[in-house]
Amino acid sequence: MRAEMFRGVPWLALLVLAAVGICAAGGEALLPFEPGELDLGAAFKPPAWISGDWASPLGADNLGRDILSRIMAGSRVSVIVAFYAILFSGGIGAVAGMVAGYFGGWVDTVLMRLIEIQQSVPAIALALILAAALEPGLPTVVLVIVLTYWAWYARIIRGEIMALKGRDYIAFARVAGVGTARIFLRHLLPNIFNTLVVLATLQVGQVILFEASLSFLGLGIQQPDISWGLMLADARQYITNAWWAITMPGIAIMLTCLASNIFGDWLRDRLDPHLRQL
Amino acid sequence: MLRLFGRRLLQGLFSIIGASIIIFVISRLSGDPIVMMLPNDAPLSAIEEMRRTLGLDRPLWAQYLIFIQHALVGDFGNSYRWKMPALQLIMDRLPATIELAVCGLLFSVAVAVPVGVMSAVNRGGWVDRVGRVFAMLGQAMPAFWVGLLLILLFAIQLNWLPAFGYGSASQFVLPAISLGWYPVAAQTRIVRSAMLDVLDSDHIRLSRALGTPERLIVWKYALRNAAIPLLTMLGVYFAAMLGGAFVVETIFAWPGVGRTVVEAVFARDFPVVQAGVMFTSILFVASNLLVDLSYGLVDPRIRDAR
Amino acid sequence: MAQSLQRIAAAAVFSLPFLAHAQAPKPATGSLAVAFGAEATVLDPTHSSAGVDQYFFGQMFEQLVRTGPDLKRLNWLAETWSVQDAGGKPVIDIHLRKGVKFHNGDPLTSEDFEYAFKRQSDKKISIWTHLQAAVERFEIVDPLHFRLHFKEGDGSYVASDLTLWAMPKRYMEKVGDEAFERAPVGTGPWKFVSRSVKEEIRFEAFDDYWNAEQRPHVKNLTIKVIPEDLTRVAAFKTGAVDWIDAVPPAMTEEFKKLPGVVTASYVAPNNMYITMDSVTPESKFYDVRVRQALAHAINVDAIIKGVLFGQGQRYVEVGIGELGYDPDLKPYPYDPKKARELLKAAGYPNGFDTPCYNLTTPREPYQKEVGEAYFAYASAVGIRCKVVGMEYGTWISFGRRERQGYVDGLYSNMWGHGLPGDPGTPWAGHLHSYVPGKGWGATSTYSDPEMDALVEDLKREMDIPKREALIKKIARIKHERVAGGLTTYRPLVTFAWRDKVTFKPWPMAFWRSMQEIGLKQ
Amino acid sequence: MLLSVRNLQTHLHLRRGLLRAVDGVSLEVAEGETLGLVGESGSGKTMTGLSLLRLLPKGSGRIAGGSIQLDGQELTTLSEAQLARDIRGRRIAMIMQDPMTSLNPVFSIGDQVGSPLRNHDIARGTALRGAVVDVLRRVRLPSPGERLGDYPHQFSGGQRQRIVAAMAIGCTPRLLVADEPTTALDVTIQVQIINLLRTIQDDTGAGIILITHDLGVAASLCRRIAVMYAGQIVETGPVRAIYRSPSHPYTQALLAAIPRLGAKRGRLTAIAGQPPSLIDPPTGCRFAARCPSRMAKCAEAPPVVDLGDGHSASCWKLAS
Repeated sequence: MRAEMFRGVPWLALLVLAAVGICAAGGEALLPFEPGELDLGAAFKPPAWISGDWASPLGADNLGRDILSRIMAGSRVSVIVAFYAILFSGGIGAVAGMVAGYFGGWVDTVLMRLIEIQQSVPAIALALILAAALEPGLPTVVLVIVLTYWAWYARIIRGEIMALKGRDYIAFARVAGVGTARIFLRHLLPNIFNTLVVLATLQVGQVILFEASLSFLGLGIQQPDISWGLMLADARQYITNAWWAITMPGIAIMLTCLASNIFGDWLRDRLDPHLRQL
Repeated sequence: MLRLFGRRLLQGLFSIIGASIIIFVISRLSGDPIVMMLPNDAPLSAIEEMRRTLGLDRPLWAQYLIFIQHALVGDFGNSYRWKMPALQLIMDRLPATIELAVCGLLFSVAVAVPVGVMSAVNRGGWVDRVGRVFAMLGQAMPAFWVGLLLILLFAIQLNWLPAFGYGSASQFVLPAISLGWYPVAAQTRIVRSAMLDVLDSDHIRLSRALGTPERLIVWKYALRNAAIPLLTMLGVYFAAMLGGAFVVETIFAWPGVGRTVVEAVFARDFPVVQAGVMFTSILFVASNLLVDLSYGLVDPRIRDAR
Repeated sequence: MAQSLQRIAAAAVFSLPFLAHAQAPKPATGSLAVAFGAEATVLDPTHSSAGVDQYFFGQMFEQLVRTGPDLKRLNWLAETWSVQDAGGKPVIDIHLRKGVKFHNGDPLTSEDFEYAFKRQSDKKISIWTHLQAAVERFEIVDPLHFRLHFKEGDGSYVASDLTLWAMPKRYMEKVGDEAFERAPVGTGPWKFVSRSVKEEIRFEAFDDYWNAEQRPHVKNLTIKVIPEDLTRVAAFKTGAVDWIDAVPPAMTEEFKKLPGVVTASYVAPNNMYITMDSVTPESKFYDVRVRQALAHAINVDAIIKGVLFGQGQRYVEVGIGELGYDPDLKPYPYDPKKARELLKAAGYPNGFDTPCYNLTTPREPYQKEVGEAYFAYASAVGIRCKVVGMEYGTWISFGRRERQGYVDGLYSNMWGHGLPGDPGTPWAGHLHSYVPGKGWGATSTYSDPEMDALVEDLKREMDIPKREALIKKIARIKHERVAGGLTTYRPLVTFAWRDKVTFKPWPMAFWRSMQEIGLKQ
Repeated sequence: MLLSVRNLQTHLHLRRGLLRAVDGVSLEVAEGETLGLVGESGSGKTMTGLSLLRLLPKGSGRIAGGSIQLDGQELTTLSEAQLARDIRGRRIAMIMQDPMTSLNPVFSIGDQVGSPLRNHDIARGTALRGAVVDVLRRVRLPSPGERLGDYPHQFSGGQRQRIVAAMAIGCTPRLLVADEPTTALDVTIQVQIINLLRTIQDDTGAGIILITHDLGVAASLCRRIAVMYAGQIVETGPVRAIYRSPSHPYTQALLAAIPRLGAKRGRLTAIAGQPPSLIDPPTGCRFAARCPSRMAKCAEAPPVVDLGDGHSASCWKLAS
């Protein structure tokens, strides 16, 4: 049974995700260098395998800052953004979807209209107008993602709940006078848990890319916070001088997104095959 | 069909009104909208005039009515920077953005359909493998990064394709790839799973039993069925393309709405931001409507529904 | 380079008056495409709100006087002009050049300048009306002769090339402002053909241009707008355009080595400095020693070399070429030890923590990184920066006293001006104390009655040599007290063009003037 | 003989192991004759029908042995391309179980009925339309000329089965394999379809293999019946013989399970127990586990016992 459960686990993807997690959790202690530390003498030091040294294996950027340290530090922002964005969008979406799916009627109608409205404002447009109204930065990035993605969760969870509601044991529980809160917690939530996990995993990559896009436009993470998207956006000025400055954070993004997508796909096939269209 | 269309149209209108409320509310979030809407060096007269036209002395709902009243006749105010109606600025740039989004979408579909079909037909074949890696990469890279690398490779190193500009077909190539790569993975998955379903269906088995050549079975009889789930999602993907265009336009110096709005955000040119966001939403809703209508072209069952 | 430019400019000054109709110029032929990194928004100079607008209108419109390639002032549409005294009030007396035509064929007359003056004084049209505030009356003597009567002295009027643009009164009254924006008509060397926002603007050489000597030698000019550095570079390298501005500093070395490519670097008239609150007594920077410590702490030369790839020019209060430039005024040397001592003397033996605000929207190349470097150097001596990033919208409010009071800590700032430049107006904004509603000290972080008096004197002074002396005097005091911020560098902007192109940079539009561009025969 | 199948072995290579779906089936169909292939689901009757056209699950299915001859031509050795060109839809055609799913929902019936005609070069271009109308008329579809552009969802279940039949008979095949053609239909429609198959046979003289679990349907249409159980034919013979004197205990059980008139329809699962797994089938009689008259000998493979008049069954009971 155990062996069955772990069959086909994408170990490589899990390894990448674990590495990102450790970098993010480990904080300053793990970093070879202080990520903001300037060393103009070491500007554009190439990666170790070209002509650099193993002190900065991935080389240094235009201000001589160690790229590896910055990538590791940047993982923290990516993880924080992903964590809060997923927590809130998933939480809000799940509750809204459950309520709408369970109660139906006007509650459902209102929610569906809200979802439609939400989905008629493209995420990037929402980000632009929010950035114009509020100050750009990490909280704004999270807010934009939450506002964009809650509807995604809500729509899918609602469908699941509507299917569940028809099942006998839920109907029985209702007839037997089990309290609504209890039905939600004991019967509905466990049943949509798999779906939530799959959606959350698949969202990680999207969040990271979205953060990168916003940072590129100057509407995302603001200095002195370090994020992968910001590193890319900054390093593009030196793309012909120091390809590693723009390539390395890009690869970090790519690996993390690939890993979370592959892991998410695997989870979906394992836990919730009917979500395959996502 | 007509009733369905009518209902969708009504829903779309509702969404647009909702979107306008969102935009309006956010634009009032930061307290005094004047601070946000006008550049810092705006003359006093402009501030007073804006206060008056926005009705800032009135309650919020009345302000919204004023906003919507102006919006209905296409008056989003004048761009402070460009000294022309914000609406005109946006409308002039809309076609370029739509073209870019459509090209991005075409690229993604042009890749996703063959890869999805081939990987459903020969699971584990080289097309399946290469195609899937290609698709997954697109989903894991920021579009602007892809754009920069493409310029570096195909324009600067190889000099095969132009790095910028808007007009000729070759100028569409790099932006369309940067933009359209991202959704390839999801689209491939949709096509692949739909194809697997269809290829396992009775009517395909019957077709095969009656000696229909495999080529026709896959690319004609199965594909048209498998295209339906992809088609239903095209509206969503088109919207994603519009969003992506905001980023890609900057890289490729594309004369579209995205760049205009992004710059307007930084210049605090709020009429342009409002008009731009509003029109992106309208475009989004309209594209979904169009997609809804187009099901009928492929799926005759929808054509006769209700 | 500088020498040859000077020679040509000198020749131009003497020969101009005779050349206007001396010979019929050969009509230009051929086409040229160039790329700019930034785009002007409006085409009517009166509507201009930012320096970047000159990029386009500067090719089509002209002023009474103009700065030549050698940064010397030339009489341009004004054949002669002088500041006179009329009963204690100054008057500028101007004679227009004969035979100047607008692109539509109308001759240039005094009425056109009166019209321009009215529009530039109209708050509904222009945001620069304060520049005309000192002018009391516009007097037309005859079609080629007019006078500007001033209420009081206004040094900046002279410093900014007499401010007025030649606008075609008859044409504008006929078509209206909006149509004019879409089809502008000026006296300049380039005639408007078409424009697509965010894409390009097309010009045609004006055959009847009055200046037969200094004029374009190509018929059609297209300016493409390509903001992304790599894309602009790619456009040049792939041959889509033959001239680009703002070669990214990181690539200038590479460009200089490209065969068949000419590059030239010029100072961009944008003066970078670091501001600190020296008004509030509680501010750490109220003490001059702390400000001096900062000045000793930052190694500007290393930043220019390391961060900017040498694409910057250090300056002290007044840049090279600017009015009042003083070669004897030397920057504070980089001396961290001295900096620590000064801090200790000011009562901070262990240094202190301070917020440091960095502009993250790159108005100039690598500005964000330069800011990071400033603050890293400051931290090293004990002015420990807690860096806060700000995008442009936030940053610009930050500097405005009427919007935001004095802000604790350091932040990077800049002022821009025309070329060659005159610090009078910027100093009125950031060196003079803040006086609400009077226009003084709108972005000031400094307050000192002695300095206020000097800056006010400078504002009124219209005589150039006297201005120069006054500027030098103020600069010395400003430097000594690190007043109104610590001046650091002026960015260099590099242009590149293929050697089949002939190009002589004129300072208008920050060296992007296409006054003399052409194709080699 | 039109069709002659000898010792057919069809294997499915599944992850759980090798499944012998058809294990040594032999049968014959004469011109104009209808053979009923009867058995419960999983007995291998459908797989037998698919084996004739080699329409086995891709990758896993394979004909492992035996021979299939149509008009004396061996089919098992033909290439996939030859099969598609000359056999499938041309000389052997199939009618599938569910008319609701057997038609492609997004193509017009004109296209679908015309498809085999086009593919087998029966009619092309302008003649195609006429040929399609003609075929549809032969299956008694009302006003076929006006409905060529209509889509499957616009037709009733019975009409759709007629359309499916039209697709099958368009190229006047020699053999029709009808797999449960009536199961999904109402009783009255069933009768119509059965009549239709009869008419088609009268018109074209084609042989028919009718695959069904319903002995009643088989009785009304067939002259001979073969009863399948667990991948093998357990009894074969003329309809009358089988009905009057079913010899194999399984056939007997089947007949006992046929509902009498007015009684509720029952499924064949009325027989106690489950059929054996075909991945690792018992070596002896496969029905033994469920057989009421099981004996010790049943642990060995039973012999085929000829009962005369073309009637035979494999059972130790008959051999003794």
